[in-house]
Amino acid sequence: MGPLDMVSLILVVSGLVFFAAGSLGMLRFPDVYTRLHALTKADNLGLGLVALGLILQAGSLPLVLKLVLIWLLVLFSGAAACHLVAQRALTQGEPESEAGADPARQPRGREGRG
Amino acid sequence: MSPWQAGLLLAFDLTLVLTLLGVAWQLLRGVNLFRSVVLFIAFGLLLSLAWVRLQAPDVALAEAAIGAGVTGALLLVALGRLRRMASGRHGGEGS
Amino acid sequence: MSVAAGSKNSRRFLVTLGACLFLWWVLTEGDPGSWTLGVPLAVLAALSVFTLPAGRRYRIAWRQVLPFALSFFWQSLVGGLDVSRRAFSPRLPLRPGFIDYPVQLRRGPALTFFMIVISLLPGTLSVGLHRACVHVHVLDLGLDVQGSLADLEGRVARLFGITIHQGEAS
Amino acid sequence: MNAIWIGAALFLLLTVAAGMVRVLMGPRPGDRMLAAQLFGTAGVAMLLLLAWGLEMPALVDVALVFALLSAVATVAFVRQRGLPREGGEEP
Repeated sequence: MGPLDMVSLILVVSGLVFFAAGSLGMLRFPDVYTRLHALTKADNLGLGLVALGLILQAGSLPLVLKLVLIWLLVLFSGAAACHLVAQRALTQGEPESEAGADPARQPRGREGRG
Repeated sequence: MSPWQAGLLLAFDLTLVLTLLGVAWQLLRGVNLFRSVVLFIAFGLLLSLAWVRLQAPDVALAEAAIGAGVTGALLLVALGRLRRMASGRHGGEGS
Repeated sequence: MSVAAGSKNSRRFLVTLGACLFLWWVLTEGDPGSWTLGVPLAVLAALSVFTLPAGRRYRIAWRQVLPFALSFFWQSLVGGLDVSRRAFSPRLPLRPGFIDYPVQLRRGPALTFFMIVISLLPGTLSVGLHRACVHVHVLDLGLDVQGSLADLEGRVARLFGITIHQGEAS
Repeated sequence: MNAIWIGAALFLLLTVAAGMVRVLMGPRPGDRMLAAQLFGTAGVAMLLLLAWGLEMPALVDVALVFALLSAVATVAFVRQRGLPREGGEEP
């Protein structure tokens, strides 16, 4: 196992950690919006790291660009889809969510936990 | 193929089959139609992985495109239309 | 006038054709046998860009792409680390809430891009747009979100070659 | 090296199976839908890892289709009126 393999192994494993964080956040976070945070950020970063680790193993330039293209597609379609889901959740009620805008109130213990 | 690799592949296949069966069972068992549609989309994605393991990447491609993407969207549209029709007939609020 | 417009159009056509050919090269991983199909398809695609109704025009300051990409990658790494730390932490340190950010970008590609990038940055998620305010959901109300959003808006404006009045926001 | 990629794909499959709990529990339609979105992202990563682990380069193309189509269902979900609303628990 050469040093390049080592680096790509580290990248892939750290990507897996972010995927685990995304799933865990989706299970633990209290409402739709915070779960969307976990989904957009942790999972896209995890995919980016996995793709980067595999890019180091790719033999040719077009393959590298293809992996980058896949990552960018997932990144932007995922962000746009999450924006749409959040907008739908906001326009269709979810009345407690506005209460969270008041910093004095502790928005813990809201509905939908667990 | 190293024994490590064979073992990991076996574990992968078993997990995949168990998850597929579990999702299919939950999909058929539930009475909430929307939940079943979302489970169907997840089922399509997992089935596409199963085709990959059966050495058929072309079928996996078709399954991902048709099974998960397009059929999922069609089922969602059909479900929305059904609900609107039902609420219209019972004199509900409409759309 | 018309000659200038014609040469501008032909240059745009060549750039689009080049982009199509490049995309084909990437998708086929440089397989030399695929060009018999690829070249006619790329020409057709480039032609269709001109015959189909045009979308909103925008221009990108290409010199700004690399600095923007680098800061974007860094920020998205920070965002992923931040949300993972909160997910793994047993106390679940969240103070979620909504804020309104008064945006100066006009409606168009730049604003759409800005709202997508908001969702990928640490602790923020764009939810909607009312008049001139972006509705943003934040994970932690204690952070200086207004400042970092103003910073991001400035960078997006520079990427699209738009001047906005910095300093009014925040 | 191949065994490592397959192990990583197995790990991702396990995280997907854990995320399935969110689809089963809901409680709101948006929750279920975003869990399906998670499977799209994790599926792309799994396919890329399997492409190297099983030495099947064609899987990169399957991953590309996954990436293109994972948003289609979400957009259909958002655009469609008449689906269960976010406010209350659907029947």
